[in-house]
Amino acid sequence: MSFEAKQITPEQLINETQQMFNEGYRFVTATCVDEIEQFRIIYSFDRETELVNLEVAIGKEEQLPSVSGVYLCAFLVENEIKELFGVNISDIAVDLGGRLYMIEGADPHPMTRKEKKKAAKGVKKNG
Amino acid sequence: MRELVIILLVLIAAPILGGLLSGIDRIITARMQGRVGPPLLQPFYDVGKLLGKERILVNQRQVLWAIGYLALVITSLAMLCLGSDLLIIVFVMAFAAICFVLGGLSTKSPYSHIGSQRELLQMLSYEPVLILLAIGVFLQNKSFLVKDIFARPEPLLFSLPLVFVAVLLILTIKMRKSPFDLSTCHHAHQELVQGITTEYSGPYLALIELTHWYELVLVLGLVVLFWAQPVWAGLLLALAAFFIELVIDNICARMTWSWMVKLTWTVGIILCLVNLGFNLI
Amino acid sequence: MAVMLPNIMKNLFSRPETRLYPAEERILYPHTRGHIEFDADKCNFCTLCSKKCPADAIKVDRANKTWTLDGYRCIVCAVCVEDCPKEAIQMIEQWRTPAFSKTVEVYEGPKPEEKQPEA
Amino acid sequence: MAKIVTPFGPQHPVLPEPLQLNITYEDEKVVSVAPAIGYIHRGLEKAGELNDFPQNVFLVERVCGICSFMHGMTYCEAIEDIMGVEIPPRAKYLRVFYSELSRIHSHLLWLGLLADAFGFESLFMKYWAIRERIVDLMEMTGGHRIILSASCIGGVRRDLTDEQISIIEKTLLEVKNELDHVTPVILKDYTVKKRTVGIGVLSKEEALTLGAVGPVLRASGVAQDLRQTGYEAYGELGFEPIVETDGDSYARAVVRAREVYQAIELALEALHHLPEGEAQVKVKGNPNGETIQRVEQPRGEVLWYVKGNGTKNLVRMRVRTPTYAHIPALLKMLPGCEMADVPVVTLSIDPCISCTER
Repeated sequence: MSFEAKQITPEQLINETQQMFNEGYRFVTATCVDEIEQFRIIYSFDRETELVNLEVAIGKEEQLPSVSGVYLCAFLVENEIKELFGVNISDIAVDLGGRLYMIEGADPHPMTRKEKKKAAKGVKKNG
Repeated sequence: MRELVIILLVLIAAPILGGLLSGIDRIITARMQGRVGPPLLQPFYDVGKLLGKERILVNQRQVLWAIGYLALVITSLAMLCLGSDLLIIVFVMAFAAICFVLGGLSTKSPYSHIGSQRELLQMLSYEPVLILLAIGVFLQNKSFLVKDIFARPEPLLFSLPLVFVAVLLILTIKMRKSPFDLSTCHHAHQELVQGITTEYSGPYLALIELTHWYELVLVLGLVVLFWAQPVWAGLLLALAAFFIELVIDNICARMTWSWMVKLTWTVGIILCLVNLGFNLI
Repeated sequence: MAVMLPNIMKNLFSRPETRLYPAEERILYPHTRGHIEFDADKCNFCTLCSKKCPADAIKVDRANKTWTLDGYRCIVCAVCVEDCPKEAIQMIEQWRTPAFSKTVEVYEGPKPEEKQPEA
Repeated sequence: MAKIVTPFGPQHPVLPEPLQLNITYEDEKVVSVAPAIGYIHRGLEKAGELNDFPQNVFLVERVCGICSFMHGMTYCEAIEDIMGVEIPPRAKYLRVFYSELSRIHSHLLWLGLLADAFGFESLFMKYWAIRERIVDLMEMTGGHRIILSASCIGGVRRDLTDEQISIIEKTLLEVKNELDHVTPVILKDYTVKKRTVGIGVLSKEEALTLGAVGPVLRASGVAQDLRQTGYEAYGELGFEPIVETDGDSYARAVVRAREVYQAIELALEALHHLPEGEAQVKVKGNPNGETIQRVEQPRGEVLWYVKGNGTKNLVRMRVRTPTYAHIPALLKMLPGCEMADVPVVTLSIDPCISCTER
């Protein structure tokens, strides 16, 4: 029903990712979920169609190291997470400075969820 | 007086013929691709529409070069029809192409610049063959004059068959067909947008289009020389060459300029030289 | 190079694959999702279609008995057709024709008996 | 010669996709590439949190036009996974059939576009003419040429009649027959090979570390296809991933050209083994939980993450599309190419920017 993810701390992230790299895993993606009080980021890796996940939970203001030093291709998704959620990811290999999707003057971090009530009640798309 | 009539005829009939050929080209190409294709007169509608568009120029020199290109192509075509020196015709053609290139280079667009450079490389590829053609004609007739080719009873094709093959090769370049549609072409050009003509628009693009029609008649005119007597056989030969070009266009991918230079400088020139060598022996 | 030659020669001497559209139209398949048509007489204004519509194209006013379709929002998914309990909405295979301006189709249901509670 | 910077895209004749590559050329050699995306970011992931979860099926089908059905299907699979719904076997086979139909259509479209990238107009037209028959099949079965909307939570909305099945089988065999005349052009033609062989080489190691997926990965010699995991009915159908080892544009074209045949075989096989019974089960309740679902799309692996909290709205919906994974590989392949090779290399990853930006 659900999927399995190994819970790790932000400090362990780089080491764990490096281990994945050494074992020949392919970086699939990182998924950020806004849990109101904290962010959960799920890193997915693949080896011969077997999916392995690492999960990091961090506070909204905490800093998260970038895995793009290990897997260069992670830079795109890390930029996206930084831009749309406002997760404080440091040292991304290619930092696009919040200009991947957004233009100057746009609302910052549109993917964050403001309060639980609004999301649960269901707001119809406007117009 | 006769010359004047011929020049007037060239001025009026050549673009009509060129436009019609271009229309036929589009219909046959469409059929080869399994499409219905545009009406026969579509090239004329296109040019008519372009003429009605707003005049936008990147700079004044651009139109000057476009007019120069047109004038020189007409000149070389008129010279061909008047039966003058083949070598001079080839050089005037080269001048015309240079005008076209300078027109492309006069703008600041990178597409236009790269297109112009490729056009220069194309000239580099086809000029030797054209000059060798002129030399071949001289060796046969002991004269560069087109008039004398028409006076010759037997067709040149029999004595210059390999040169004819080389001319077919450069015809592809001159007609801007695959695999050599490098510098500009009608099919949305993938690397260069429209290449050398990127910065031309409206009436000025119509001018370029008009020049291409004259040029089409001119290069097919060169094919006619291979079977000058009777002239209808030459025209048939030109039409056959035209059809072969359409077929080649549809069975080839676009190649790179380096491949083009290699091919024309090896196969093209060797074909010509072998032919001329046999003629000399 | 010659690999393509038979193909283009075959094309040259056979009928083109394309159709001259306005002159020659293609036959539509019976299940093509073209556009939806509404029958106001059958409708009981339950608003189910409006709730299910993923594109918010249908608006139903229970009080005034009006059923409004914004055909330019409609994505022709056929959810309303499947879910309508009264089969008041039909899927027609004909495509919507192009138009010069966006219009909204408003249907009014029968209102003979005022104040009648909803079925 | 001085360096020239030209933008490749966003409105570029060869790319029907708004991807901008600012390419620096020296002579005609690519020195560096700077990509810019963001032209069609539509916020679909956020919109997925605002809609009801059944309505989202139609939203996610619009993530991408070409892989439309596969996105819808993967999303449905994810919701079914969370809610513990077992779909009927007929639905599983129908999903395989619709997936393979999408794959044929996508690969034929791509092969045509590749032909256009190296200026082979007649081949382009030929491929698209063949594709038209597949699109007609899609209209006949799903009701729409591209957006099939055939998948729904709990099964498949569009069942096939016996009459339709016989038409489909006939058409697919005809398509296969026509392809027999065209595929040799991609595989053997001198000019085509000249333009693709050795262009944009991606080694096996690079492909893995840069996160390439799908046909690009398989063209680099990695036998990986998510259909091997046996989702839907793939486990019951005989199937071997198609692998090439050269890792160049030609290998990628060959992989796709061969996959079209494989997809036709699979679609026919799925129809052949189609079980009797219902194609859809009613689903009640709201999803509560989270899941990750992966599916092999025509372009490669797609990953869907869905999280529900027991209400009809989802908490989070995320999709990682194949092109997203290919952009780093593309940036690696381009430098060192000739200018003429840029469209070919760019197309060889089958870019879909509307997928990438969602």
